[in-house]
Amino acid sequence: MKKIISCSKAIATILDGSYLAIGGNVLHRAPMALIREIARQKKRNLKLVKTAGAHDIDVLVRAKCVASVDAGFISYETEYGLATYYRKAVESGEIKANEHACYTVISALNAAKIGVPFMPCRGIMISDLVEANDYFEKIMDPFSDEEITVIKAIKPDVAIIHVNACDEDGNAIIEGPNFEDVLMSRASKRIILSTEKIISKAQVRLNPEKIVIPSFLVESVVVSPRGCAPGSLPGKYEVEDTVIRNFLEKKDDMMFEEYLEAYRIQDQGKGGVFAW
Amino acid sequence: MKKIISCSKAIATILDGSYLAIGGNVLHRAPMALIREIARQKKRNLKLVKTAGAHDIDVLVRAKCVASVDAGFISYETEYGLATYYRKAVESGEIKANEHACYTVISALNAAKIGVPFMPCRGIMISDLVEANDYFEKIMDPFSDEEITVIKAIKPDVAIIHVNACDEDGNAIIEGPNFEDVLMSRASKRIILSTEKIISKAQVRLNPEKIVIPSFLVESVVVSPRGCAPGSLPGKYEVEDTVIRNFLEKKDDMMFEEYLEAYRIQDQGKGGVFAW
Amino acid sequence: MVTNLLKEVHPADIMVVTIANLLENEEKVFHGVSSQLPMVAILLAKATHAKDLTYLNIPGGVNPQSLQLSSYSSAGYEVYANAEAIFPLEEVFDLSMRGELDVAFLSGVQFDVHGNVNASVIGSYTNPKVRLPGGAGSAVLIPTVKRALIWRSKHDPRTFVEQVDFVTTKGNIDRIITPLAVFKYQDERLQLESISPLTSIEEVVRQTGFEINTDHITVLPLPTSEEMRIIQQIDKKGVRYKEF
Amino acid sequence: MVTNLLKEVHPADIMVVTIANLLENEEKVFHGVSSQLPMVAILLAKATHAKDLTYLNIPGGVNPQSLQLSSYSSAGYEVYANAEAIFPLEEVFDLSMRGELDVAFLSGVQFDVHGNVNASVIGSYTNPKVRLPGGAGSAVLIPTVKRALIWRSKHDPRTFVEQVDFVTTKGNIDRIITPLAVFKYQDERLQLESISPLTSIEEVVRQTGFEINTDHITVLPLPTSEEMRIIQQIDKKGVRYKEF
Repeated sequence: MKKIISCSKAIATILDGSYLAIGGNVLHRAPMALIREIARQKKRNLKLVKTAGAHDIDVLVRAKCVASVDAGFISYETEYGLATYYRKAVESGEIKANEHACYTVISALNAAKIGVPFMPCRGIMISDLVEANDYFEKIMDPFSDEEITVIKAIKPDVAIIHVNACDEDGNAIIEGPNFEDVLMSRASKRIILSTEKIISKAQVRLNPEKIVIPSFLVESVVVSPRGCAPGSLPGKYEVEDTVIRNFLEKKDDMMFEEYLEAYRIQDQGKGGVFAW
Repeated sequence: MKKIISCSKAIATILDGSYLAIGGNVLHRAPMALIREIARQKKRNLKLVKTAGAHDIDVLVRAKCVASVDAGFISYETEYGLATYYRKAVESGEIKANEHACYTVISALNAAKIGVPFMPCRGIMISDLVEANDYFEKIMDPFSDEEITVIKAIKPDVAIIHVNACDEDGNAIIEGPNFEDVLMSRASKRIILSTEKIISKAQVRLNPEKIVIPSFLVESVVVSPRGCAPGSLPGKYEVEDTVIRNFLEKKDDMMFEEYLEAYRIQDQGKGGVFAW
Repeated sequence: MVTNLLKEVHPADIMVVTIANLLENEEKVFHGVSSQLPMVAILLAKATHAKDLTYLNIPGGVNPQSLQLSSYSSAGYEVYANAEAIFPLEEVFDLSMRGELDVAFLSGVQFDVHGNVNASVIGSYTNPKVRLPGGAGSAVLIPTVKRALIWRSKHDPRTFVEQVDFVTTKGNIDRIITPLAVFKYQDERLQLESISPLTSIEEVVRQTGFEINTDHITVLPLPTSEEMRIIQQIDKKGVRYKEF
Repeated sequence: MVTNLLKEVHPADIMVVTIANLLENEEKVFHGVSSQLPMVAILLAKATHAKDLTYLNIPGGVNPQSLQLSSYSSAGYEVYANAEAIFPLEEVFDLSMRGELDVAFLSGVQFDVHGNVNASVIGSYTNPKVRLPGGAGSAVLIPTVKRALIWRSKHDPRTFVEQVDFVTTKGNIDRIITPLAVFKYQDERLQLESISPLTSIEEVVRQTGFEINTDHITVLPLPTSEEMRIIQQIDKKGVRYKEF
């Protein structure tokens, strides 16, 4: 059961129409190598879920892979402004924005994690979002007879997550913030990891507390050094400023093909299998 | 705001009738120094909550501090057999056993942790426990119109937890298994820590990932070397076999007083304040 | 079968081997507190035909290595240290709830022919004659795990009854393993599947409080010397005998 | 007031000082993404009157030390490294849900006199003219945090409206801080509390889309030179100006 496979092979297992959870937060630790491979393979009608997304969502929307996005916040941060492609696609009706509070995305994933159909949530009750969306309902608490909002479970078909290191079976280490990645690894049916590097099983046994995703949850592992670029891997590498600016400013399709092409060798490795 | 106080002072803040969460699991990392001080101070009508308890529950029941116990399992493990005092007190009607599955205790605490009145739970539905107890209810899932069991929140007034080390503000490290202690620290209104030792703030900053209970959740800190004895602190010290056997076999009240007395200096420190 | 050999065989060893053989490679397997016997069986399976089995426990050590088994606990530091990852109890429950846990070892005090398990009380629930320790994880695990394996060191008519006093839980029971026999839950009934070479069908019938069909019963094999060698290596102190 | 001095003062600096002064010692304070300005204000408060304030953020670094502020993110590694504990986003939300978070910094695109916040859409919800980034944590934090502090770098009649297009959330708003003014939410209305020394009551009235009572308005102080010294030390690169 060899789990280390090429980027192309790993992504080939994702079916059109899948519910896809994407690790990271805004410009940090998004699994961009996997994201770009999804774009290259022209997956269609994906349902994306993330608390706060940016470039990852924008790339998939630009590549026309997306049917809907469940998220609390989709935007680059201050410096780069709005997620242009996402915004236009929602406004034109091309994709559906399933607006959440970031926490209700967490609630929905937690429901899937513990195998229940919904999770109760405070606060959200005072919001037009509850009436406007069928994934929020108000029910009676049977213990107090007071009303409470419940959030419908989201069980992603696949989670794609970038980690700092893992062993050949997928026992994975995340250095720095985990964001919702660990939760996604529990809530999703399958997990595809991309990793900066492979470490030995002996290294794993040295610090079992550092393994935040155990191997028995992992389906496949893609070796992707700089796999978050042009986003950041917190503590390891920073945002590639020019790439993001170009992506946002140069809107013609040719430029997007060039963007995908520029990362192809880095993402796929030589001959499609990274020589690690 | 000095948080390090004596065992006696810390326990004096616990009111009769409080809902009390107890850290550790069976014979491991139960905060026995704090437990014994509760017995010495003759607290009454405490409502205890724990997934799986043993000597801790048995001591408090023997000292007549207890009104009810919410737990999935109360027993010593194989070697020592049943929790004699607990069992007799339930059978005589002196205390009420609120029987849970261990996981429904976790569900109830998770509900308190996220501030909602209940938590849905699978599995428990097929059990006479649901009909027999008012903290389980069946409701309709509004998304599927199927029935699901919900577990009523348990929000303890106080959690007592033993840790391996913390700084003077209560930033705490648990080495080895956390059991439900971290969850209890989030679910409870107040936290009293006992700790093997005090470490400096500089030591805390070296490994912030190791801090499983942050100081802003902690009310007070009691310095208690060997604070889990006669139970074990996993990885540090083992069960004191003879003490447990004597406790279980010698049932007269005099012997119990001797047990409490034997640990008094270790628990309270010289003159009631441990000289650290 | 050699009578001399039979005298030397402890029922616990037959149970350990029987249980180990019920575990398959790549399964995710959990045991809780007071579970020394399943613990030895899991380690035997991992040492033989199920190397890629994932071993889960209460402290959360995934596949702990070179265990020093403890007689007073199966939830201590030894199953946490030298693990390859930490996956604590709450997460194991979650895994079962969402349908991904393959095997959980559970026990109970009364079992009836319908597969009901009682770990709560003897007598009435509100006014019990005996208050039992409680089902621990059973009430959520037995209905949600793919296969619940029940073991019990006692096999008598008070344990295997026509109707339990209280249904703590029921659900995905696969087998119940005792010193005398193995029951398989099939067609909504506990059915006798095999008996220990140390007993007889008559004894099993006599010690079981519900009616059993004695057709097609197999006799369990004795542990091989190789199996005994590995068991003794795993469990030098004999913690597997503690329940007897 | 010296006119020359006024020219040198940036509205962001007045906002930073105003916000810092709204924070109290020992409060637990959280900010999210795109929140450089509150970030500087929190650090200013901690460096002055609120040393024991607990600073929480998305990556989860509690009270991170010696920050190198980043202009493109307020959720990066810098607020995780050199922390005294890790308390990640999900836990911060939990803290607020159970009523223990003192202050959360949030924003929005439209605000109305009733304290409604819109961060969702301009126009109709199902067929929006503009799709906004979304309220991030607002819809659960604003109703549950003890005090929500809203800041916004734009103050114009499109931002402060009679009625928002969509109620993303409302609730425990304490104050809204803009380059021109501070609104306090009191008696179920946004009430003008103070104005910036760089503006006039007339300008605030003109730039606000709902009616405001202009009695009892105070003028915010200019940052002191000591405050400016500390701010410049905290934010060497001037990330607090990025929203302007």
